[in-house]
Amino acid sequence: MKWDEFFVTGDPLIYGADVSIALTLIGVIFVLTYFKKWKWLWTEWLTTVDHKKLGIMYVMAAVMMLFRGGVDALLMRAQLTVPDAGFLDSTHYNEIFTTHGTIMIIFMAMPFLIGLMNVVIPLQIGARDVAYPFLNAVSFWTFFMGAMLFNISFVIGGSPSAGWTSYVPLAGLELSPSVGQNYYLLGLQIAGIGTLLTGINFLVTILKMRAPGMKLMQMPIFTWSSLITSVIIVFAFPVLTVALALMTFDRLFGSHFFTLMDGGMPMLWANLFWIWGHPEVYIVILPAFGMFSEIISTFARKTLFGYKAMVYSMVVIAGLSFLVWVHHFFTMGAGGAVNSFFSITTMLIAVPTGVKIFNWLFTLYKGRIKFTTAMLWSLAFIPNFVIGGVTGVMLAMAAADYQYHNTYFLVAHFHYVLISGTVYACFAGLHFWYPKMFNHRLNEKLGKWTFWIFVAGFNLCFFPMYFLGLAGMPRRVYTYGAADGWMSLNVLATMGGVLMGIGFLILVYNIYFSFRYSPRETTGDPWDGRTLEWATAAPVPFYNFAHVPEVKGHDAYWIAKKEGRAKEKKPYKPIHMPSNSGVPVIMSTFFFISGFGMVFSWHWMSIAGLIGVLATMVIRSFDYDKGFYVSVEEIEKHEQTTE
Amino acid sequence: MDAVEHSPNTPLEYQSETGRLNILGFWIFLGAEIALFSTLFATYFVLDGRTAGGPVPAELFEVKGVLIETFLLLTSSFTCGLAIHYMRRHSLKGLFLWIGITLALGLSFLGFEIYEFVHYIHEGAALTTSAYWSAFFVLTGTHGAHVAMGIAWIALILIQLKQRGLTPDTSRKVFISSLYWHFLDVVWIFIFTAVYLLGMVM
Amino acid sequence: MANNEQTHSHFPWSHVIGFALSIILTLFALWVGFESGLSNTMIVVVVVGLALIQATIQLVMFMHMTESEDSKYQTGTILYALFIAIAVVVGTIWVMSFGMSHM
Amino acid sequence: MKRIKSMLAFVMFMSVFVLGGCSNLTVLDPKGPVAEQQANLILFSIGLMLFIVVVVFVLFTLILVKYRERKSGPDYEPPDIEGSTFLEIIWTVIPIIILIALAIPTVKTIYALEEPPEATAHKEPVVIHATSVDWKWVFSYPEEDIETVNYIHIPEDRPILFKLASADSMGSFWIPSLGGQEYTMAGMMTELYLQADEPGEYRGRNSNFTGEGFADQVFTVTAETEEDYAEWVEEAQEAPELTQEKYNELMLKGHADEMTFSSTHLEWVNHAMDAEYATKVRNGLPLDEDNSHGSHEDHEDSEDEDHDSHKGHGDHDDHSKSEDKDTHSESH
Ligand code: HEA
Ligand code: HEA
Ligand code: CUA
Ligand SMILES: [Cu+2]
Repeated sequence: MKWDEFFVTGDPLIYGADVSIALTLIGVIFVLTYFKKWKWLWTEWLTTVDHKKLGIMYVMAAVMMLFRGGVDALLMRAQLTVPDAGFLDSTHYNEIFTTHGTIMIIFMAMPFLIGLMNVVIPLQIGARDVAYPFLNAVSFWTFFMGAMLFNISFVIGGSPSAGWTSYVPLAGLELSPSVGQNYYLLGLQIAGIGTLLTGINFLVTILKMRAPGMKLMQMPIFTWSSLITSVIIVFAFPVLTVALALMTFDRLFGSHFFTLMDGGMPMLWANLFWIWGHPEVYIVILPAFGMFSEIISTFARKTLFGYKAMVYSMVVIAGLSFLVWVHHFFTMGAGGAVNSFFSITTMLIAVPTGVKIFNWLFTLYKGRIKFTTAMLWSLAFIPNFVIGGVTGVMLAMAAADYQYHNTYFLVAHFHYVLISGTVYACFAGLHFWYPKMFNHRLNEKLGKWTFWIFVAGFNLCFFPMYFLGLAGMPRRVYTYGAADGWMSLNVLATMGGVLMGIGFLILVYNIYFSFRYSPRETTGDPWDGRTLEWATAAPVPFYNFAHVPEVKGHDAYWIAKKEGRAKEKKPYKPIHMPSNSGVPVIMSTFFFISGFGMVFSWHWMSIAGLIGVLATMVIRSFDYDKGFYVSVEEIEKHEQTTE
Repeated sequence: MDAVEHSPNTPLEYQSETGRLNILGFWIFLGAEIALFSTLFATYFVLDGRTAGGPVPAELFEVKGVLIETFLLLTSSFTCGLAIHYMRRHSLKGLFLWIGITLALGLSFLGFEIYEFVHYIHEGAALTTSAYWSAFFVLTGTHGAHVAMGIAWIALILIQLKQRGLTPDTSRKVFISSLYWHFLDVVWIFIFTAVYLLGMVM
Repeated sequence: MANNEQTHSHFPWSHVIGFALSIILTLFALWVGFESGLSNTMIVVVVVGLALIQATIQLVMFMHMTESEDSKYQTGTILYALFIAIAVVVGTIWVMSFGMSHM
Repeated sequence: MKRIKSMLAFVMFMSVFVLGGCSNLTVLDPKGPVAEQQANLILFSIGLMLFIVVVVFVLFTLILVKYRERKSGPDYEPPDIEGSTFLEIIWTVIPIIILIALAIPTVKTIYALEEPPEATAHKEPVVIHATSVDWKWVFSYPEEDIETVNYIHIPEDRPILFKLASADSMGSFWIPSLGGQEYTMAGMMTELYLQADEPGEYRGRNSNFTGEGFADQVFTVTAETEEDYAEWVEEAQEAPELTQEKYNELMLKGHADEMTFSSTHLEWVNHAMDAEYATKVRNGLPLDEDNSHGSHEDHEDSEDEDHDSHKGHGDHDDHSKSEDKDTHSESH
């Protein structure tokens, strides 16, 4: 391989990116060195196993990925605004929508949600950490290294360009010989390990680490949604692991799972991909549902309407989510029986989802609705998601889907559910739990500006796309002709995209502004909250709870406040905490090295990386570190400063 | 607090909080493994018969070799169970003996499997030959790789046992690795049935 | 918590029985496959059924799935995994067997 | 609140605009019975969905207006309502009823679309093999012995049976005015009935992403009267024959102009049976005589075949290409 093939060359945009990446790196290194922060970085962040810090790192990485994916989106919108635009050529456009889709779903939506889960779940169930803090760090670092591996494809070797769904034969070696597709396979594989571990970790955490007295049916609803999401993760991700591995074998080792030659079966990829892919979309929506439930209940000052129905409906969704995958390829001609079956199972999901929608509405009913930023996001979710959901049901009607499939109607559907579901939830959750992460609130005024601009932009961008779809505009075309008559709606869409971009920039400014000027929290309960995370002090001490709280029902903290138990004083006991470890970040770096080697088929490098991974595992296995105890004096010290 | 909660009868591996957490976590991991192998089986069934004019399984599979592999693994699962039995009687010696036998059986299973693979490749059926053989090698190979990992892992645990004796920590590790080992036998039962037996009969 | 290990101090009956059963079941499956003369479909059904029984024996008798305070979670996990396994395997075969009829 | 209302207005406005049959919305402006069934299904579902959307939006707006926190209002502490079995049954049952109302016509239409359109079922369908090749469309009329590239002519009021396949990447054959799409796959055959009710020019395209040249992988469909069609067929039959060399050129990645030939490639390859053809052409591999190699058709008998094919592709080297062709032109 020559150097000019190794680095992506010949495009001013990419040179610009090269320069800015290099400058940022140099800047970061300089700042860290100048302020002598290397040690701080290592001990406080890189080696931490504290769920709150890992959560914060997840969220920060996700916001960065939202930026990257968003820039991709705006580039696409720029190209599509007018017919026959020459801003991007076909190859670039294809790379951009591929990285946009992949990054947004795998490296933005999921980590954002998992980040908030990390921050909140142990606090909500009155635990001091997750069940496996060390594994939690491994999860984060493998996600991070997987994401980085995927992202460097942009400057080294070239990006994948076969869509986030990577259908073969197109994504096979024969038709996509460049290394881009390898980045997709290995980036997702490495990040997938982390996600699977997260699923196991949160499942056990929620099942086993709840505060005494908290029965399953008394868990906060966000905890429930995380539990169910974890179940889906545990059973869906192995399917992706296998699918990715098989394609990797095809591309690197000459096997014939999905090839055109020697009996391979390309459609099998689509089948396996969607067996994972459909549950995946519920992985990114259920935690969102959970967050909306918490926020709506808090700011309506009412307990959640139909708590049990909310739980059961999620259970039903989780079960059904594994029985609908074929709706992504109704047009494969699998026959009337198959299409009818999967049409009906898909439609059925509307029932439990509808139950949730109406339960939210009736939580608001007779409430005292306070329009905080977090609440605004949660409220806007309801009408917007219903639009996305009912158009999903329209897609589920196989006979009609033959006309919608692969068009902008579909693009509109999934942005409606993904953005008004997942992204709104991330923003809502970010505003809501921000005080728990950084001990100050985000500025409400700026928050509302972001909200109105983004929501307006969102609807302006994606509503016209339904009509573009009905007008016959296929997805994934890098341009169209003037005669197609698709321009006016595309102009609207681009304007909407720009508005969303502005909204996002205001959010970023808000983060900075609030860091500088927002008053620090004193009570730990800024919103008059209902669940246990609001019972922790401000800032949240690293051991979370000085006393393990006692739970007497759903909305545990609300009840405690009403009964006047919120600020009880009891004698402290020493607290056991896990120790930090550098192993996760090092192990994940070896994963990265190994993956990078595989991308370029440098087998010495991938083997060396794997040996590194195994070595770190062995080291871990021989490590009998049992953590440490926080003494009573230290607890007292902490509790005084925070009271 | 652990000591108070549990009677002295409680097996060591369940006596610590970590022990209980990790064992449950490992069961969930096994659930994920079931999903993983299911996907491989599904792939295998779909690609079954797609030999692209190359060698077909029925002419290469042999009952004898497969039965030997099966009985080796079945027996190793049994001896692994005995090892746990002795561990629960606090007999370190029995534990070492039976785990040692388990590992030996596992290694011979691997030996036979590798021999089998080499034989197939020699006969012109390799990973790259056709879709069918890709599916065959990846399904059985993933199982084989798990067995190899299991052997290495258990060997590491044996070293730790030697260093530390039976403690809640080491017994937890032994117990979890035994779950893993039995699980590999479960997977093999299905490989035996679906790949070899049906492959020869159909 | 369920402490099933009365076997602690004496002969490991459950292991031995489990082992014997799995050998018998394996040989029986072999017989069904080669000697029983059943139709192909029946062979598949019976043989897969036998494999499931054997798997259950391993899970319960060797792996102590049903012991410990978490047995319901453990059993639940495995049952849910079974649901996934069936959905994935049967579903995939069903969906991917299309097209054949057209040719 | 204003926003919500204006959004509602927007939705209403847009739906009126759609239901009014704006001719720009190709999918809702069907030119044949297949597209028409689908358009009807779509309009029916839009109706039901609008009902749901309106119910939710109205409830939502009313509740937000009524129960918003008022600065001046009384200090009101909301009641904690755990739920209501009655209400929950209502909003489980009504959606189920709506879904049944959607599912029945859906399933009916799914099955209906597998057959030729009812009204013309008595007529003999025109059979056209449509093959997608990166990034062009090859059409074969086996009965008429015509092959075209990137365009077709069809008679009106007669069912057309498209037999779809792909030479390489998976495509999707779509003529929105005439009906929904279906995938084209190598080594697979899918079938799609379409029909045009009136003469006209329609646009067809590949709608499943196939890489660099995807956006321009389009073709035109000319629907005309039986007489015009017959005339076109005769004209086309005068065109030169398609040679295998010429065809193999088409197998290379790239676009192509419209072309017409008076023989079809089905004489030497059917991509629905042979997934490997295009790959072999591109890599200069020898082309098989029996094009069953690698397709499904030989699943069962491959076991019984004598196993000299065993040795894989290398052994076919001695068949020279020219020999291949000779045998083929004879065998058909
Ligand atoms: C967060 C992610 C998310 C969510 C929640 C959903 C939810 C749903 N999706 Fe969507 N979907 C995607 C993300 C998501 N989807 C993505 C990313 C793709 C495309 C991937 C790609 O190809 O790149 C896709 C594609 C997709 C397709 C494939 C279309 C095609 O390729 O041609 C289909 C088809 O059935 C579908 C259906 C549905 C349905 C029925 C729901 C349901 O769950 C919706 C249920 C909700 C409601 C219905 C609203 C509330 C209910 C009521 C108010 C009650 C009353 C309602 C009725 C009785 C109808 N989706
Ligand atoms: C959670 C997932 C998610 C999210 C949040 C988004 C967000 C957006 N998406 Fe995306 N999208 C997908 C998931 C998502 N998308 C997927 C899965 C696909 C399918 C991919 C495939 O086909 O394979 C897709 C495809 C897709 C397409 C279709 C491409 C095609 O088929 O040809 C389009 C077209 O408009 C689009 C647009 C947008 C826009 C405008 C946003 C906006 O919401 C983005 C908001 C914008 C920002 C947050 C910008 C922030 C940055 C700045 C303000 C910086 C400005 C500076 C410069 C421009 C230098 N997306
Ligand atoms: Cu599958 Cu033909
Ligand atoms: Cu889906």
